[in-house]
Amino acid sequence: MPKVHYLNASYGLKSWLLTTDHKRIALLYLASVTFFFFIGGLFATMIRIHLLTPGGFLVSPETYNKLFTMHGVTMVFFFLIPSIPAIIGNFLIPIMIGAKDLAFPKLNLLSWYIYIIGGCFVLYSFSTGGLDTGWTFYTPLSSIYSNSAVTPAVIGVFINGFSSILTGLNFLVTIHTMRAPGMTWFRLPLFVWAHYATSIIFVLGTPVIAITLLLAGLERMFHLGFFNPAMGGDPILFQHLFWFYSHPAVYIMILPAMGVISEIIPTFARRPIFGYSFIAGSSIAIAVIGFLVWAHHMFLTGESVYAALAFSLMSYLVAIPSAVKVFNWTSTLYKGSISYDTPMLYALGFIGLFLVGGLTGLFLACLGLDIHLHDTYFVVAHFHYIMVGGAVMGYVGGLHFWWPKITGRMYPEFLARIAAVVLFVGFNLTFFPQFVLGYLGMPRRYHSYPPEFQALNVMSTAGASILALGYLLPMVYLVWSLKYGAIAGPNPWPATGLEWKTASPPPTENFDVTPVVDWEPYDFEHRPDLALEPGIGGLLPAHGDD
Amino acid sequence: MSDHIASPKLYVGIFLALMVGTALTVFAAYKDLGPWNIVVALAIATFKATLVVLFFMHAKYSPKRTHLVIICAVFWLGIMLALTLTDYHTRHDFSFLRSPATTVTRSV
Amino acid sequence: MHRTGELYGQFETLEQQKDTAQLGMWIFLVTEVLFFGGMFLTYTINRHAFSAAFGIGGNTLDLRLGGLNTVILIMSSLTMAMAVWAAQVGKKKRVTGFLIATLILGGAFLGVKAIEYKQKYDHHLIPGSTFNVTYCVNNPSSCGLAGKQLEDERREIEEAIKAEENENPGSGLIALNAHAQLYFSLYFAMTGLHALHMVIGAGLLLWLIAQSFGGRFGPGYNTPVEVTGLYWHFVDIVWIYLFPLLYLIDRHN
Amino acid sequence: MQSQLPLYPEQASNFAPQVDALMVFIIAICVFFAVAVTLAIIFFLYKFRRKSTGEIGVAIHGDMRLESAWIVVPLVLALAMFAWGAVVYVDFRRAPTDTLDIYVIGKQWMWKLQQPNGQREINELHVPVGQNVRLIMGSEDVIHDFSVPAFRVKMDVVPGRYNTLWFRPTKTGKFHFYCSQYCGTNHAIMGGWVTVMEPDEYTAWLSGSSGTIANPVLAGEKLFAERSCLACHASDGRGRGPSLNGFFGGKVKLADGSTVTADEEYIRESLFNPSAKIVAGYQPLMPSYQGQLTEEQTLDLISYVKSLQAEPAPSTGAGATPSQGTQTTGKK
Ligand code: HEA
Ligand code: HEA
Ligand code: HEC
Ligand code: CUA
Ligand SMILES: [Cu+2]
Repeated sequence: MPKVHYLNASYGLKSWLLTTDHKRIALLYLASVTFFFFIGGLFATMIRIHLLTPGGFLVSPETYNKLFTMHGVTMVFFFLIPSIPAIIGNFLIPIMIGAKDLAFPKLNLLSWYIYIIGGCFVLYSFSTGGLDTGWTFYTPLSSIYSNSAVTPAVIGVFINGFSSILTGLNFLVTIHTMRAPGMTWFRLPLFVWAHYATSIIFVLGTPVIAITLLLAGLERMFHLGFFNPAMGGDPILFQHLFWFYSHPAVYIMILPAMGVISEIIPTFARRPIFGYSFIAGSSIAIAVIGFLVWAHHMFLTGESVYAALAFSLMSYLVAIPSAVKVFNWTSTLYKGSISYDTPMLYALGFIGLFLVGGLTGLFLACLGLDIHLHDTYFVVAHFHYIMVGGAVMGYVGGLHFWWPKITGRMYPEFLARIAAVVLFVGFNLTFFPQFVLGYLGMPRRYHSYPPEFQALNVMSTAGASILALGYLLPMVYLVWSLKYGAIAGPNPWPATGLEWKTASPPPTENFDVTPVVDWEPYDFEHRPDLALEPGIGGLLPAHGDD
Repeated sequence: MSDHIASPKLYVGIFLALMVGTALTVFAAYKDLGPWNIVVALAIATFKATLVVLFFMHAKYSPKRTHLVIICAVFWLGIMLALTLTDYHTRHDFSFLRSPATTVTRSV
Repeated sequence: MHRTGELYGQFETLEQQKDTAQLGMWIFLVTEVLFFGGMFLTYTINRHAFSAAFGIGGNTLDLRLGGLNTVILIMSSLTMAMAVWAAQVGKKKRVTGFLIATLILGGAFLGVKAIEYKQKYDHHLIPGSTFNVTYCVNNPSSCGLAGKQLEDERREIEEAIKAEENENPGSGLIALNAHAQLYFSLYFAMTGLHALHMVIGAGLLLWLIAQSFGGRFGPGYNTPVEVTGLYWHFVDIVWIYLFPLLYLIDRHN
Repeated sequence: MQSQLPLYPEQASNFAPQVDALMVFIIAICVFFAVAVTLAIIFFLYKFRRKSTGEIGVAIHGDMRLESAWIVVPLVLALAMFAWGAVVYVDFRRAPTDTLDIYVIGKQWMWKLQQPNGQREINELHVPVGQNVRLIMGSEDVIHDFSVPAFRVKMDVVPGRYNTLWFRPTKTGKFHFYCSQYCGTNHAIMGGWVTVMEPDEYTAWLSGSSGTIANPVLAGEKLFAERSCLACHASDGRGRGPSLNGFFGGKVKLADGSTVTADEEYIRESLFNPSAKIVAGYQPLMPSYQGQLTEEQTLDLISYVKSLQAEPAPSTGAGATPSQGTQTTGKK
């Protein structure tokens, strides 16, 4: 390990809390996001235990409603949305493009503080009466009828929005103006493209959720009537505004994970990614088309039939760029030289689970089927497949992939592979039964259910306990590795990105001299500096005769 | 990127144009133009906003990238307004349309 | 480590730094467009549904004050643009002067706004239990209403609730009140947020003014002035839309 | 009824086979892609596993023909899924003309339902098999959702407006219905049973049940006088408002030149937001009844207005019970 790096360049609490180094801010985010993941996971565990019996045996109906609401709010706004962008993206984007830092380091720090302040409001709400509106905050339930602590929660999510906006803004500007010499747009790693697309959504979508929640909050605090039919307002307008952000937000969650996968696959297949420009372009396409589909969450609110037709059609169109990605990843394996290291296992798991999640999105986007499936457990299974099976897998996989870069140490490979398999199995056991439950008609957000649904619920709960174990394992060995892990060296895999050309952990200014990029992305052939085989440095094409 | 420096004369000219625009909106508001009142008001406002963006905010002299950013803002605002209003404008067209009778009465 | 003069460490050149700051501000303004956009959408839909009540609401606003504020704000945009110009051509004293003028105009705008809010309070037009659109026509003296103006307003409101006054005392008024209250909720939310942006802008101006005394901004370095200018002009644009939408809805009646 | 682990709920309405067929179609497409991709991955993983440490893969950068193929093929299939789904949905949103109309009111946390003859039920719904049924649904507080999995139908029940839902039961029996939109504490127990009966049983049930049926038309007539509707809507058409006799179901010409169909939603709008649509030839005089009428009173008024036949004007509400089935014909 290098003698001086960003971790030991200075010491003391102050050097962390006032840092403007994007790498340190990323670690601040890592700590706080993990904290929220635990909180959300705790709620999830209680949900699953409660649903073991038809009557529900853990908590009262009120409490159950609070549990899934707080689970959704924490997981979406305080865990998954900031997870990859604010941790891995924050850490890596400047390094990947050869910059010393993000364009606005102080804003970057500010966005973390905003996140923390928003988080405090939400925690305050959770601990003083909880929140029972569903993570969707539908009015007039949230603005008038709910007796729980809606106001602080709404304020917290509102504040948190500005954290997202600042992060997205910072990324956009950085990618535009801070690239190192030679780092052209089409040499950008696909991870950076994915974050560019994500940032577009951050910047264009987040303000709308902010204003929506502000209006709903004002409505609640001052008894106004924007969304209250009793006073002339329209509750469906709230849903339009809410989903205008919240549908694109699901792409905020998945695009960065797709970026991670696009890095991992070529690295462990050791060949250029198949269809670079299609993968890059599809990220942008998802970000743009993703803004045109929001009312597919509202097919049964009585929205105009014409609007429903248009939104359903657009929902199908937005599936195409996702398909392009999946096919290109698969093709990248063709004639590669594939190793099964842990990050690769996560990437493969991602593809499989995202596939199921994405394809079940097609069921929901189908107008005729959504009549039956809307607001059943089918929807719950759909989005957990994408968000947990997809996005969280991508996040954990990314953590493993860049862990050596971030900490300078390797984690125990064997344990890590076991954990990946446990996660995969536990995940499927938890959420696959929910598809069946949904088709059978079990509505979501039910604290009790008819007895005929019990068998599947028990399966799901059993799976969830395996899943929890799967998350516990990495926690333990990653922390363990901080002290005992093997020294990683600058480029352990080896991989082609610019981030692997600097030391692990990187120095405060990322590079000793500003790098000049003169190679194409994911090109293993013309990179003798990679030292694929330590000591030999030889390059051996896998299938020389082809 | 070197600064383009606009002359104070231009600024004052723009200012006067904005004043005229304001006077015009108020004037138009007192005329009964039926449904056109709102259209005229918004057209004038948009014209004024364009002047501010182009000259006071130097968009006219800014790089293409700035233009792209502005276009995005307008475009996305358009998406939000247009698609939502589509729902509102066509909601009643359909909801109470009826299809022909289809009952197949079962013999008892 | 690379801090030469005004250059921040993460940048290579001043040009890059300026470029970055401008792009950053423009992108921030995009977020603002969508932020206000959500409210404009809410306004549009409600206004469409309750045009009568919204018309009455709009006509209770004081057009003179609103017009005055429009003029003030456009003037402040001019002085702001001039401050940028002065910095670009190196007239350092004038930078300060124009910035102070902008701040004063901004303050005047907020002052007028405060007067308007006070008026609404006196006229029982703050949404809530005391809200009452008919307060002014019923208590013309406390609203300073008289003569033709009073007649006009009374006629307007009466038109809307006439039926109810004959047959069913109390009920039309309730609906009118509810919908007019919706108008005022939007009025306060929109102008309130706009005013909040003005306050933030004023804070930025104060900070600029303090720095400009030292003659910091000139042809070589004026990014903060320019970027604050962008923000200030944007806030002006929001008002350019708010003014006709809120004040001029139904003046021809 | 079914095995311990059924895979789909009973098919008990006209929509059930349609939705299930659609499901099978989409499953087929999706399983095809899922299996194809998975098999390809497994095969590649095995075939191209790393064989020596220094080995690298073959540098293939892409292939335009492949890219276009896997854009076009999914696109076509996607359009097919969209189109089929759209057909079912449009059918679902357009109730036929010959429906048995039942009013549904959702409130935290119960359902009140009302048969055409005024018979009221709570958390229970009785319908005859083979008959098109339309639910006209309103909410007194938050958004609810009426959902019957065995019929494969569901619709949100939104305060401030009416949503409708229709189906034709094809099987007798008892089927669960649920509230499917989260509505607060007892959302999970805001459900009940739909009982589908043979038509004659249904008729017997209607007449056989308790004597004190609250007649909505009678109640509506009372309200019509009490709330001074009568003062303006005289049946001779000479009041300040238009006569409402025989107006239901026809087209109404509005002041701005457009026409609307006089349906339940329109009456509701006339009551709560009368200035939105002004009848041609009349002044916007009608007061708003916003906040003055409960949902039930609104429904009573609507029932009464619907019962007003063109000729002759009913003397009293007695006997004006809407005839079952065809009273809501859209065309005149
Ligand atoms: C990361 C999160 C994420 C992502 C990426 C998606 C992606 C998609 N979602 Fe999902 N969705 C959610 C999270 C997400 N969703 C959440 C949280 C909810 C519930 C919210 C709530 O109510 O609480 C929800 C709900 C939801 C609904 C509303 C259901 C209802 O309430 O009734 C719909 C309906 O259209 C939908 C559709 C889709 C579609 C079409 C995609 C597409 O983008 C998927 C595209 C991917 C693929 C299709 C797979 C790859 C393609 C191939 C292998 C090729 C084959 C393809 C074809 C033949 C076209 N989603
Ligand atoms: C990123 C988003 C995300 C993530 C990661 C998860 C993760 C999980 N979710 Fe959830 N979920 C949502 C987003 C998410 N969810 C949303 C948006 C809703 C809708 C809310 C609404 O309706 O309003 C929802 C709703 C929801 C429901 C439906 C509730 C209902 O409708 O009634 C259920 C039920 O099974 C569920 C389960 C789970 C489980 C078992 C996990 C597991 O993956 C969690 C596993 C994690 C841990 C367990 C913590 C880490 C592990 C440890 C620290 C080890 C030690 C812990 C133990 C030994 C217990 N979630
Ligand atoms: C002060 C007079 C007045 C009273 C009281 C009144 N109305 Fe009206 N109503 C009108 C007028 C005038 C119109 C036509 C203008 C319009 O469409 O608003 C109208 C229109 C209607 C319409 C639409 C008729 C059509 O032909 O399209 C319905 C339905 C209606 N009223 C029902 C009622 C009911 C039910 C009540 C009582 C609860 C009531 N009205 C009370 C004056 C009144
Ligand atoms: Cu009513 Cu859920
Ligand atoms: Cu969506």
